Amino acid sequence: MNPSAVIYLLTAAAVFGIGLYGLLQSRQILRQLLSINLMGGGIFLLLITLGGGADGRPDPVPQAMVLTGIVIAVSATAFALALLLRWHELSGSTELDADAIADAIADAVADAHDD
Amino acid sequence: MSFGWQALPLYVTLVSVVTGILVFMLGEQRQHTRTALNLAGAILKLVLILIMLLAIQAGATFEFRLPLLPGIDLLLHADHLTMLFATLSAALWLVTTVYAIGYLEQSPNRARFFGFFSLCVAATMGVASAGNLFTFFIFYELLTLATWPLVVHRGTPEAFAAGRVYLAYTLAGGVLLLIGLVWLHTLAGGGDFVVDGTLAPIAAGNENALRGIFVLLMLGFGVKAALLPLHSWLPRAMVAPAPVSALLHAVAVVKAGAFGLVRLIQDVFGFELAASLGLTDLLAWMAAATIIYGSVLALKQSDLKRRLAYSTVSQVSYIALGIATGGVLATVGGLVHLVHQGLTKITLFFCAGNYAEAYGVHSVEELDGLGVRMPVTSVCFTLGALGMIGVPPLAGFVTKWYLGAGAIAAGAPWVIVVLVASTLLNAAYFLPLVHRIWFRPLPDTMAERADGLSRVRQIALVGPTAFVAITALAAGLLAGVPGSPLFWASRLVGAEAP
Amino acid sequence: MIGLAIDSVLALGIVWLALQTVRSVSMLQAVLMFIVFGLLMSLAWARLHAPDLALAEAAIGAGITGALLLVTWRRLQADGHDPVDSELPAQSKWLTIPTACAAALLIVIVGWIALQLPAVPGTAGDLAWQRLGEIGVSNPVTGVLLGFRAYDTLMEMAVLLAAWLGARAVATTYRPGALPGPVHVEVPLVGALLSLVVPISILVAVYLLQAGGSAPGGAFQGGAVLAAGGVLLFLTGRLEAAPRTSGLERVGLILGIAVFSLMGLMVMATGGHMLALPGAWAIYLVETALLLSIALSLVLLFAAAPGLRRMS
Amino acid sequence: MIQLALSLPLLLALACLFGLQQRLRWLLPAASLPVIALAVLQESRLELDWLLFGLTVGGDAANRPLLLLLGLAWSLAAWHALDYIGERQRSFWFFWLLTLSGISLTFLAQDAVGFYCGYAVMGLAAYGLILHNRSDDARRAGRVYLILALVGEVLIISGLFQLGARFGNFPLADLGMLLGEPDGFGLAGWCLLVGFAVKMGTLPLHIWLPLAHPVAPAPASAILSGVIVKAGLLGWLRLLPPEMFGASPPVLALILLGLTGAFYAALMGLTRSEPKAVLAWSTVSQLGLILVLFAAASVSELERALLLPVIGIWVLHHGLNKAALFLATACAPTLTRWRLLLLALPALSIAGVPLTSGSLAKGLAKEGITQASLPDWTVTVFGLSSVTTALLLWHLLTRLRQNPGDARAHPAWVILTLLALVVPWLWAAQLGLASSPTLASTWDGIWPLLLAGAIALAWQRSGWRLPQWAGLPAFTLERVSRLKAVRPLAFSQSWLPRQVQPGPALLRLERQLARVPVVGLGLLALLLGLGLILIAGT
Amino acid sequence: MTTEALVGLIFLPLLGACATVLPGRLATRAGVLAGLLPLPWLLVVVTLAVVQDPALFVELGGFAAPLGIRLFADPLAVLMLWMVAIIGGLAAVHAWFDFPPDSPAGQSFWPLWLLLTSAMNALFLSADLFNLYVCLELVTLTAIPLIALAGSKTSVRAAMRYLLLALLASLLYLLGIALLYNATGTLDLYLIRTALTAAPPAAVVTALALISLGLLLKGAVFPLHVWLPQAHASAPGPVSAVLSALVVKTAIYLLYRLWLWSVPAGTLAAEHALMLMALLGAGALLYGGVLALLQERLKLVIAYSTVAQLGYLLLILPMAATAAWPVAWQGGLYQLLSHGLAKAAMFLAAANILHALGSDRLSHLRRLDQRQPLSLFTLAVAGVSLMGLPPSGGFLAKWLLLEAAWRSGQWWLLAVLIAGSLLAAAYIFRILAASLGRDDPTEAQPVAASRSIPVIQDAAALLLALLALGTGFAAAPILQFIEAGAPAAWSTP
Repeated sequence: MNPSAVIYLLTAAAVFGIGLYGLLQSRQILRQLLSINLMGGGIFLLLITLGGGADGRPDPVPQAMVLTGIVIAVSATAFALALLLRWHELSGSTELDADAIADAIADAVADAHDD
Repeated sequence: MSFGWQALPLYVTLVSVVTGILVFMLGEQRQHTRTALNLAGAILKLVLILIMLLAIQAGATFEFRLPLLPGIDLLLHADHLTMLFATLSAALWLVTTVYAIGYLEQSPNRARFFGFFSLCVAATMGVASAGNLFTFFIFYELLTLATWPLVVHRGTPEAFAAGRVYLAYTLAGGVLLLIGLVWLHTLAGGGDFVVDGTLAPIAAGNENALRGIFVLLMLGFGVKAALLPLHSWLPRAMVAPAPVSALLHAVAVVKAGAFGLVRLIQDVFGFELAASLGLTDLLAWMAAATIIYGSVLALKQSDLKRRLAYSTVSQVSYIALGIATGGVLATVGGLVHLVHQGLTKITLFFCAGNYAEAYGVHSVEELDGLGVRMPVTSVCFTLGALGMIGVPPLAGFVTKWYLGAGAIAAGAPWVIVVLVASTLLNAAYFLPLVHRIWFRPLPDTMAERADGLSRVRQIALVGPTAFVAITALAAGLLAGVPGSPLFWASRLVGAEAP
Repeated sequence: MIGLAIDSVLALGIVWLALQTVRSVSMLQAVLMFIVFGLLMSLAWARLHAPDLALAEAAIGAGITGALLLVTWRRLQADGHDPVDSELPAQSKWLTIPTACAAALLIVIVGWIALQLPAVPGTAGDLAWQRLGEIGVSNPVTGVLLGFRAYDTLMEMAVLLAAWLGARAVATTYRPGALPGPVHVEVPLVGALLSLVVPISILVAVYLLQAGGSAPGGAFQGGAVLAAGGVLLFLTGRLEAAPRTSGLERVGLILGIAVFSLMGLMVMATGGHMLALPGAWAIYLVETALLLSIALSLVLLFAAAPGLRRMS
Repeated sequence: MIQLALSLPLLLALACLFGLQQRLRWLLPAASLPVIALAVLQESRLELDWLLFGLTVGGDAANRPLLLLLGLAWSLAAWHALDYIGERQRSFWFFWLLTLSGISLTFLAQDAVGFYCGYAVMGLAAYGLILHNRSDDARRAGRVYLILALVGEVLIISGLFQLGARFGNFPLADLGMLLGEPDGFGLAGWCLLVGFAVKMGTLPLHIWLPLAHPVAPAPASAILSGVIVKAGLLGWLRLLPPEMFGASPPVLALILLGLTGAFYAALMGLTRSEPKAVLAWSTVSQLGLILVLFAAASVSELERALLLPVIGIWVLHHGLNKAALFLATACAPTLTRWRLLLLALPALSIAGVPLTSGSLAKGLAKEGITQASLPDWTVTVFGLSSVTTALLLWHLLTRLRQNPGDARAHPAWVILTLLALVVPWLWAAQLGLASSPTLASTWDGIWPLLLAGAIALAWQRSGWRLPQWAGLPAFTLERVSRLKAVRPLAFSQSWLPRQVQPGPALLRLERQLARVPVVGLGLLALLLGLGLILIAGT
Repeated sequence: MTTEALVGLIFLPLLGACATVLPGRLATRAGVLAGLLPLPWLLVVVTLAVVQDPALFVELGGFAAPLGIRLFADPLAVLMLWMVAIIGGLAAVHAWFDFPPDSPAGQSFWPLWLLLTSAMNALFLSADLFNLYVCLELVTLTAIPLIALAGSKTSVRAAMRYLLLALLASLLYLLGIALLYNATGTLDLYLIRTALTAAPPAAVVTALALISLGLLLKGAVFPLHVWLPQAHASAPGPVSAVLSALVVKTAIYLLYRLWLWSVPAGTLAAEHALMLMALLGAGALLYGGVLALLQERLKLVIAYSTVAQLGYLLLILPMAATAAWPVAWQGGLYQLLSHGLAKAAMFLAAANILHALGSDRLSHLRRLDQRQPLSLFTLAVAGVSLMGLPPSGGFLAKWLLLEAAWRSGQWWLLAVLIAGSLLAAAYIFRILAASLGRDDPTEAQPVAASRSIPVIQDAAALLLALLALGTGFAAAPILQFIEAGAPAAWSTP
């Protein structure tokens, strides 16, 4: 077994785990988006590692998949950032889950305004 | 699937549906058009039913079949039992429509009321003409749905509370029914209603399953038929306007339940099978308990409509009792009570409505001396009350005669005890009312009040009341004439016409 | 051995940067760490014999995404404070750390198992190598992207279009006329620099596009490079946000999808298979359209505006 | 004629509903006249297929004397009532005519359903007559009457169910034949016996009678006592064929019951001062004697055939005389000495003074009982009852003088008195039963009277007064009826979900669930779950 | 012809979307019409073809799987496509008035709408796991902006949460695919089945778990439903309709595909996994029902109802290993269909009510029968189907499910089904009761008069409701059609 592959495999796992931790741990939407991108990076790395990249016999299909994935990731990130800006503009906040109970009140107030 | 004239039961059902939809579409304001439409629909329906009646007499068969699921059809047909119920509901629809037009004059939400009213009648017609349990269930549930808006029609918290109870009971009943149906379907497929049922060949080895199915279905129907532990929605539903109480809770809804029980024993299980499984005894005892319990509770009610409602609880179980007792005579008694109780109870409810509308009378105490003020209504009420008690020659007597004699013939003499007790209790809660109406002086407060009903409303309210009262009288008095309810019920069971 | 050492250092760097991205107190620092993380990732791609990915990661993952994140951070900062995590009570760590660890462990285990799998004969990748000739390009990745799995690429363009449409929808619908404030900084020599950089970026893009057939590169990488040029123009104020999307921009945005699908449909209409591009010329044609659309979309996304116009 | 007899009262009753009784006042007494024709005719029969289950009506041996009684007593009472009540009282006339319709049908019916139908209508309509003056006493009496009448009717219908189950709506005349085996009768017989006993005022079901008669208007009392109670007797005769009780002990029990009633009621009557109450007790007493006759007639087919005409004559005699007495009480203030003497006639007749219809009836009865192979003492005691009867009627006459009423004179009672003298004799003659009185029979008629006179004199001298005793618990029944019905086991509805309670907590949970870390936890848990499950399977 | 029709289903809306982006007054209109109108006609062609051949493959680019991507049409896919065409079409009719093509709002709305339509069609037709990932992303990235188009704070917040979780879900899915591809060398949904049997179980198991998890999150299955209620409730009416009726179903659809088509029958203790998912479904049914009962806003009630009703779709899964499978499958699909129609109708009606009354609070709904009779009627008719009361498609679905539960002897399923129906009845009738209430006489001012809304909007909602009702009568042909493509029952190992 290729030692490089092992290294990259572990890296991928670590990056995915860190990303997941960041997503769940952060309150800032921006940081959560960063974390999601990290997770994506981890997955891409795993895909390419498994796809034989480390052996020098690259499988083009995973590469194409990752390329597509990168574009999708940037698209999603770009849209998410736009949405974040909109949220910031509406609420003045950069977080989603500031406080669950306060949320309830905020929602109720917002609903009242919607009416 | 045939849409020719054999599909007449479908069209009869659709007449009410279309009427209902058109009424909805007309909106609140166009009162005269709505009245005309309602009456036209009711009359058309009655005419169609009479045509069917004649055709069936002449040997024609009606059937509309639409496959719904593999092995399950929507089947509308017309047998004698259908006609018994259908004719009753169609005729009373017409009468009640007239009554309701008068009753609801000036009240809000009439379009809604009449729309759902028509839908209820459509559902009732569907129940009547359902050709298998599945179809029956469809219309049975539809009835629940269409009735609920009428129960909560007044829109008061009390009405909604009653509506909630009504739903809780009927939907739970529907669930039981559904489970029973599914079970039956997995066991025996979706058989059509056939006299004496189709289950006998598979009974061997499946006794307990069949018992379970029967109990589920019985409880499911029992909710609407207000069998004992399942009855308490009915008195609460009395917050509805009088025409609703009259047609729906005296005729359509509770009868749908009772009719279901009839179908269950007669056309699904077959009496022989049900009896051999010990199921008819169960039903009979439940019905008996209901009869007594309902009567005892009726005694306690001081609200007129609630007293009538408990009376309904009690009276409807006569049907179940008759069917469950078995034998030709008792079955005829149960079946004919389907009609008799309907006619009598609708009379009483109309009267209660008249009292309420004319003088705001709701409780029993307020009836004092009203016989002088509202003679026709009071006479009708008296006739209804006596009919309920079973005083000959009113319709109730015919029922009791057949039930009592039938019970003896079927070897269930204990039924007599129930009948006797019930008769006494009926008398105990109805006769004081009659007494109050005729033999008590009009209170001073009432004496000063002017006549409570406008001329038009008087005609629209008292007319139908008198009509149903006379019909109820005639149903008893002329029970032996061909075409009478008794005649039909006898034909149904294959007995000699009386 | 050296390779292994490089791999190890690279891996450690990647993990450290990822950690910093998640854990650094300053949001700006986190974003910067993420950009560096992207750069290291592109090195890793190169080490993993995925030069196409290396290019794409550098241009898109690190470049465009980083720029997007930075500009967003800046816009969020408009009220003057840096959104940071440390000021806030932390989310419950005792839930998340085990979750993340478990997930990572899972990947390790399964990846390990997968690495030791016997080679499956006739995988899609093997087939792609074998039948590359049918496509008319020698770069297998481009072959897969525009030949065997062209449909994916087309849908991916739709995703990009959707992202732009979505961004425009949320950004403009409810504040017509309100455009993002100027982000450019006027620095001496910028003009001169730009006059060099932009043509170069165009050149690189064109190169990447044509190289994609046989060597690493292609529409995505080229598009990203071109977009980088556009971003520069925007940052330096040569371009500014416009309240409306111009006709040209509209055409440009859909050009990729439209050309790609119409080409596919045309082939089908003439009796071929749907999306079977008839030869290399068609691939280049489609790639050009894709490149333009990608570049335009990315620049517009960066600008967070419905359209762009020349600074007056 | 039958149609007329049945429909005329009904049509008139309907007319009353519309307030037409004032215009038709001349028809009101005539409503019961057609039945006289039926009584006089030998046999009549009419099938009414269209009514109920198809009814048969007609006159036969059993009901003809009753029909005669009905026609005569009812018409004269109605005539009296026109004066006494007035034609303006719509409700009185309505119930009067409805009762008449009912009893006409009861008497004429030849099948079970028709009989019961008429009986029930009559029973309920009579309630309206009892309640005529709406006083509290009337209400109480009415309630007791109604309860007992209903109990009686459900007993009757229970019995009829049992018969109906076997024979359908059977012709009454054929019942004996249908039953065949006498002991096949069983429970139904007892139900019917007790059910009709209510109307017959048999001990202890008599309690409604002394309550109802004093409160009802005199004409109503007259027909209640004179005619309506006889419907019970007809019920027995129609539905309880001879030998139904198989052995003699039940018959003996009935006789004992009847005799006890006869004496007990007479004694009770002596304690009352209101003339109509005294008369009511007298009726109870007389009905006890009729029970004895019926019991004797139930021994066998033979006795039935023998005693049936006797019972008819007895009924005719008692009904006419009693009606006359009741009507007379309404004219009490106008009772001059001569009129009082005239009034003594029916009283004496009931007491069985020779030459009166009473002596005829009693003579025939004793003869019949003697032949019915009953114990000897039966006849003796039966004869002794004349003593108490005489005492009671003497008491009545004295009370009448002291209790002046407020009504005007009316000839109806006089006519009735005269009819009562003549008609039973004529009827007996027609049947060939009338015989000229012998010495023995005269003595039989006289000695009780003499004995009674002696007792009465002694009593008057002693100045001793009978204690006022309420009698059997008449009012207990009423009290029971007023008890709150058994407290029903009201089903609590509190278990119904009025509002789902755990709502707020759930909403809070939902908020927590929506947090991203919690989602992550959920994901982890599910992942582990799924993974473990799947791995466990490999 | 069939190939063209299949391709057209995806590409017409896609190109329509492109057209709507183009400049020119008519471009948007033309794009919308060209993108949506032909769909039913194409579907007729496809349906006829599928009736002939219940497993229809089209190789894109002429490359056979596993190299290329295939389109696959079977009765299930066709059913879903029809739902897209009908529900999406009627919702589009409704949206035509809220988002006029010429307006800025329309300019934002229609391209996204068409892309969403195209994405769903593509998703239902795709036979490739990775392509499905792209489609899922496209669906997500078009649906979320549509939610945010409502513009309210609530909607943006809901969109944001949805987006974060959806991205997470996509990543899980992608990770699963990465593993699967490596273990099997193919991405084809229908070829992978045989490959999976040979593959090492550990990798396959993890992959399946990850993919399922991603789909459960995207499909808002309890307890991962948290993003759904607010998102669906705060979106514009037609969007809510499509989200609840179709978009969440895409994930469920893929779950079906994965477990019933791709996973080899009876291996890997899969029936236990299916049981777990059914348990989640049961939880959804009960929890969603109770929460729907607790909501104070109409659209939230409907949204929680979606959470609950999705539970039915999972409940059928454990029956795959029983003899009752054919019935269960029919029931599941019929539930899919009737719920989609009914739910879309309810959301459109709720949108009309919101529009007319300015509020969708239940306490503001009183006298609705006077103010918005058609909307109320729609709610009621659709509600009948949701409750599973006859006569409606929902009833037939519930009947089939009950029968299947009974036949398979899964009594707890029976209980859950019943409880779900009763809860549905409770919250539907709660709405109706609120609508029939009368003015509170103690309140100073009566409820405001309602604004009028275009009759076509009412009609679109009503038509959907009637269709939901109508499916109660047209079951025989539909079920017959479905049956041809039913996945084989799993024989118990």
